[in-house]
Amino acid sequence: MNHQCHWTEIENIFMPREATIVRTATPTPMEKHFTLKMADGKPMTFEPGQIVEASLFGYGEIPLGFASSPTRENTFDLVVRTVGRVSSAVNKLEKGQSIFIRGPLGKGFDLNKLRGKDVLIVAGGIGLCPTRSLIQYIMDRRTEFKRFVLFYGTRDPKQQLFLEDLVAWRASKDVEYFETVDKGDPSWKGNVGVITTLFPKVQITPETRVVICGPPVMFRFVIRELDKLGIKRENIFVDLERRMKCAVGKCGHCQINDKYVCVDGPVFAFSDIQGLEEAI
Amino acid sequence: MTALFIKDKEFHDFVAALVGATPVYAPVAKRSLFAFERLVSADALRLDYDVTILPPKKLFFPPAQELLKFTGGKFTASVHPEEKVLFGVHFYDVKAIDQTDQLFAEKNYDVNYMAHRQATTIVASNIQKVSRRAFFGTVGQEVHPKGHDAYLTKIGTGYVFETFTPKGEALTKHGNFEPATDTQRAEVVKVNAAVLEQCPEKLTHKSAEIATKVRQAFKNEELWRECAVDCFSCGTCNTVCPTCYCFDVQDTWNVDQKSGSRTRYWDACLTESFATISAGGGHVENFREERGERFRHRIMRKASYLNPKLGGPACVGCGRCSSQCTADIADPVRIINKIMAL
Amino acid sequence: MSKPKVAFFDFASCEGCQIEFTNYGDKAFLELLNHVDVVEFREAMSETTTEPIDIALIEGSFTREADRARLEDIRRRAKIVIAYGQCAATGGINALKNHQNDYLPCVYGKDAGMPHLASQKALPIDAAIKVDYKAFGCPMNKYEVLQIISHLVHGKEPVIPDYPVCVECKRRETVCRFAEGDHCMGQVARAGCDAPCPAAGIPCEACRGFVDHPNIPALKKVLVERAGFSKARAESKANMFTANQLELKP
Amino acid sequence: MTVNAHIHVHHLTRVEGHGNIVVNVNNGKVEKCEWQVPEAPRFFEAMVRGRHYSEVARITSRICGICSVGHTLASVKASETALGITVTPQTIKLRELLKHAENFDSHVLHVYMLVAPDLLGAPSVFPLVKTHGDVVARALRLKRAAHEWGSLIGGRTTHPTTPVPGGFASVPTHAELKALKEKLLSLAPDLTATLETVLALAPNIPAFDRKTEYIALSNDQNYGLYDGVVQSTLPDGMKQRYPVADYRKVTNEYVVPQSTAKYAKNKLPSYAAGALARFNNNFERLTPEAKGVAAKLGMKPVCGNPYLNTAAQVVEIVESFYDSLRIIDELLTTGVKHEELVKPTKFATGAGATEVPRGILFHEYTYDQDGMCTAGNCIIPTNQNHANIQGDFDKLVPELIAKNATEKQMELALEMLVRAYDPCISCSTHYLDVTFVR
Ligand SMILES: Cc1cc2nc3c(=O)[nH]c(=O)nc-3n(C[C@H](O)[C@H](O)[C@H](O)COP(=O)(O)OP(=O)(O)OC[C@H]3O[C@@H](n4cnc5c(N)ncnc54)[C@H](O)[C@@H]3O)c2cc1C
Ligand code: SF4
Ligand code: SF4
Ligand code: SF4
Repeated sequence: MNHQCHWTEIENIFMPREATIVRTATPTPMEKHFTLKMADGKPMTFEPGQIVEASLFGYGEIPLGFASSPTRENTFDLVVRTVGRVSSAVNKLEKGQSIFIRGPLGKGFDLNKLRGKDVLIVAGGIGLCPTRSLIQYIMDRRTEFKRFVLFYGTRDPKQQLFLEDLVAWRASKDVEYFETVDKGDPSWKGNVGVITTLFPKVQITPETRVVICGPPVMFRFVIRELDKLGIKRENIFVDLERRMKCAVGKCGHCQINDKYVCVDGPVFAFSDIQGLEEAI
Repeated sequence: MTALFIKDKEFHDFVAALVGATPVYAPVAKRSLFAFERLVSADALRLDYDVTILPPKKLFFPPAQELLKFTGGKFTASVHPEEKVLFGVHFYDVKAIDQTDQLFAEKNYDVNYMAHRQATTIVASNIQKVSRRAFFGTVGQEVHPKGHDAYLTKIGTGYVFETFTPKGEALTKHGNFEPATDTQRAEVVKVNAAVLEQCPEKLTHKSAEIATKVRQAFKNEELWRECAVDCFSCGTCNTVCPTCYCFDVQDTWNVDQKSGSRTRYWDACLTESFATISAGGGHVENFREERGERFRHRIMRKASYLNPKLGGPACVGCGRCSSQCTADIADPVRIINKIMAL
Repeated sequence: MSKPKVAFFDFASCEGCQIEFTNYGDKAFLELLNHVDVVEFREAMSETTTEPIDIALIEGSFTREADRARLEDIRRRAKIVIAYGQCAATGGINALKNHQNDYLPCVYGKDAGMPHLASQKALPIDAAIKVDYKAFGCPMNKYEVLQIISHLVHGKEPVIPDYPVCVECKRRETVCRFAEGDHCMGQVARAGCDAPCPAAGIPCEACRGFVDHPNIPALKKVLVERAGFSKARAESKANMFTANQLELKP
Repeated sequence: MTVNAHIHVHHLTRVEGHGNIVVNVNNGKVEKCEWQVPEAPRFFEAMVRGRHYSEVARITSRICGICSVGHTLASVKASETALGITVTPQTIKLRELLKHAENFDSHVLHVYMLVAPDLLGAPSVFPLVKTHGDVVARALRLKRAAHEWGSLIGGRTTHPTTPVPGGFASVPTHAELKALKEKLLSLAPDLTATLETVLALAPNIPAFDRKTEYIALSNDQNYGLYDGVVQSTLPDGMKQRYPVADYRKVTNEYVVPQSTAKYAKNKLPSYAAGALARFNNNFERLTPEAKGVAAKLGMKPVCGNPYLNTAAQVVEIVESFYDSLRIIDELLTTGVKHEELVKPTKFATGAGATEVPRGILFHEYTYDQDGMCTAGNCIIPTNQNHANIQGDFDKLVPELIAKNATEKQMELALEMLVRAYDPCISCSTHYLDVTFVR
């Protein structure tokens, strides 16, 4: 065999660690926002855009993106949408209970490529969760970045996540925040229309670094806008979602052509995947 | 490394001694076919097998492998490897094991596989009978098997037993071996080379050319759709493949409804919902919805995607998928030769 | 769910699925009783109930309009309805008669005209009432049903396979029926049974019905080309336990 | 004397399938006294037409999930007769072993789960979990063991997989048979305990006697569960044998206006099939162990109390246990090997019979030159018992009236009587469905 180490010397990648829920919030009827702390007291060290496998014994394990920045101390956030077996069970949990975590896993945003540059983040729907991690990071280390523009679109106003954050961002000078909904309601005073309708509202330079995270259909339209703006493909970063079972590059479910979303991503430079027929 | 010889008559005793000393898994008859099973007596050993139904991967990566046990919020890993000898593996299966060794060890090291693998001593054996769909003679010739601890070759009146590792060497104490003569060693080389010519199926091109051209055929939707018209999405071509290792993970409770386990099961990328995700609100998205798309993914993975990493194709030419696909459409040789002829 | 109330009901069937419940053995069965209350089970108990039920397990096909009211009553009282066994899930073997129009005279001869013999098509339970989950199989796999109940006790959606029997056949390393010169329908049959039939040396007859999208034309082709069936036999083969499903999927 | 009694048991519980009991007594006069069968008809004989001979037993097995081993074997035997197949001695031994497993399995179920609650005054086995936990655990243990035993030979116990025309699709290994023997031997204490339980409850079995005819398979070698010719025993011990092919002459199915089910009769107006019928026919060929148990239970042929069918089942549990140990020993000496299936030598009509827990079972099929079935007929034991149950009702109800039984007592006595027959009504091959107007 061509590998030297003995299995007993290596940590078992399938063994989770216990994390305790220190706070919960329910931003929408479909989502629950958890703030967690590792039960052993050790901090969780990760990069924005990385993921965890979160599990409840008997229910199963699911991939989730970090929804907070590593710059915030000792705790980390996850936001879970009620979808199926595991997510429904997780969303019944309350403060004091445990979630079992493996991670951090995967490749997050390459911050070195964003530092010192203008940054545009385009987040659609639940795609705000993994990008919130990056948003918080940029806000916390604001001086490391140049201009910071954020687009956020949801289906309707009720789908909006992180309402407190939104209030803060609307008021903040640190971020140029634009939001839209596909369909408004009587209380909605803001922009109505798909996320690409926000582009004319602001001047985006060709040197801007762009991060996209949202449903698959959104990608295609946003990329078309960015092409028009002359933004290079290697400066566009996308956060992809695929079925996942192990999130450590073994189970095969998340493969896009020859890439594994869980270890090669979930964040990819668009230039690295544009040749992959199965990517977008 | 040593090369030893053992006479036919004494070979039986050697196997019997081995079986008495340690668990031995080896090819045995299973109805009209063969399977690697725990050897209960030397008489059951069938080194004249052509190919087994399942590859030996099942010993390191079983069809259902428990990852952990839990009781409430307490949990323990379920890694309990058994020291054993895997006896009589053909070289194409050793090549496949080399691949899974690499893939399970790289990046995130998978102890669930590696523990079983490291507890195993592999004795390869020459191919006495070539299976009717084999094409190991023309696939990935640039890659050579390396994971075995010893190699057994049947010649004339006995067997030559070559050892490559201390684990392989250790087995020789169970038998009445004598040093192999130069003639016998030459015979080994001849026997093992000859078998490569006997494959009933042959690829027309070298792996590197194949990797490029097959990859280029990705967008030939018509080709893939046609190839897969009769596909049942049954995943047999995956599950019987020695280089496939996709899995699903499921949690279940025991009857006490408190304790239970997390288990991984062989999965197959040809099955319909392999790449399906739930998007909430009852919506699902299947990233490979068409039979042709799933069919294509397997061929791409075998012939092209992994080549840079493995130094050759992720196919070893055992012919298991060819012979076990009930629709008889899975044969990589036919598909690849067809693409190469386009 | 805190100790759910479970009730068993039966319609046109062989009652073999009920019998499977008695085969768990003392430890497993008595342990199960610590987690569910069995409140009605005609074949095994005289007690009945009109109270609400958490989980109703219904066996057997819906074959007589007269049974509709009973089914509706069960639906009204039950939070979750599981159609278990193939008769209940798809109509199962009973549906074989659906495409014959002379089954009455065949069985009853000169008495066939008697009005009370009128029996409609054999239909699955969900032809009469909404069914939440189906436990396929003829008989159902008792361990799968145990898992379904276990999941529901925890409020978790049961996991029911959509891949074919071949997957499980391979996991067991069974010699494929086709390799023995026989035929099989495992390629289109829904897994979950652990493929006992090919393992025993006989073809899978798809007693659990089809996967969601069975490739029936390919099946017929393989039956003719590899198993040497006549076209007619290949046609009839595909509808032994699946007569109802075949009608829906020509 | 009971003056008035109105009993209407709708869908009698703790029997397989659906049956009703309707009794009206007005001013001491029996106006109605009926055993009805409202089971939904399922038309198996129609469904086997156009099916290949390899599929027929898999379809007819589904007639009844409780005796599916018996249905499979009767079906396979009928097909083998029709196809001119003679199976090997190994096949016969394995089938006998499988038959024993089914008999043991079904009798344990019936005695413990369906009858015992009556004798213990409980509505079902579930309350017994608290009051008689050890008895319930023992029952489940025995049931599970029988399930494993049957599954080893038959692949499964509900709709077995391995018995096919021409032999067995697969056979157990030597090691598996050895393990089965160990398993069976480990059951001996449970068997002793079963007998003790039954002996303790025996006084609760009602006394009743009616002279009737008993029909069962019989042969000169063994107790005849798997194979034999048809034999009749009359109350005076007179016996007569008929070939299986002549089953229609024995069963003489006929329709009666007041009943839902077809009736059967041979020499007397009705006959009984089942454990008691076998006991009365084949007592001499019981193993010594089973004979010993019969003596303990005070049973001798010809026994005319239908309630004692349950006791006869206990005798058969012991019979199946010891005869199986003997068969396993034989198989362990001769060795078991995979045998090719015997191929058909002709395509014609043939009948086959086997004993299922509830009595003698007949199947008959006709095949065309392509091996496709063109006609089928199945006569199940419960069918053959209906007339006899009705006959018992007709005698018992006036006796109960004379004893001044209350409506409740009368209802229980009738329910227990039906349950003693262990009717398997779900074997609904020939039932008519009539709504009764009171
Ligand atoms: C990289 C990545 C990051 C994600 N981040 C978040 C997040 O921050 N918040 C959030 O709410 N959701 C996130 N998801 C989606 C989330 O993983 C799914 O909603 C979840 O797996 C559904 O599982 P379930 O058991 O509830 O549903 P079921 O429908 O019961 O799913 C069964 C199984 O299928 C797989 N599966 C199903 N849907 C998905 C899916 N969409 N993605 C991956 N696997 C799936 C899982 O293995 C799951 O256990 C992310 C997914 C990926 C791949
Ligand atoms: S190619 Fe053949 S073996 Fe593979 S999934 Fe399709 S039918 Fe099954
Ligand atoms: S025996 Fe049937 S189920 Fe098994 S692999 Fe072959 S075709 Fe599939
Ligand atoms: S293998 Fe086929 S016939 Fe047998 S139990 Fe499974 S689905 Fe039913």
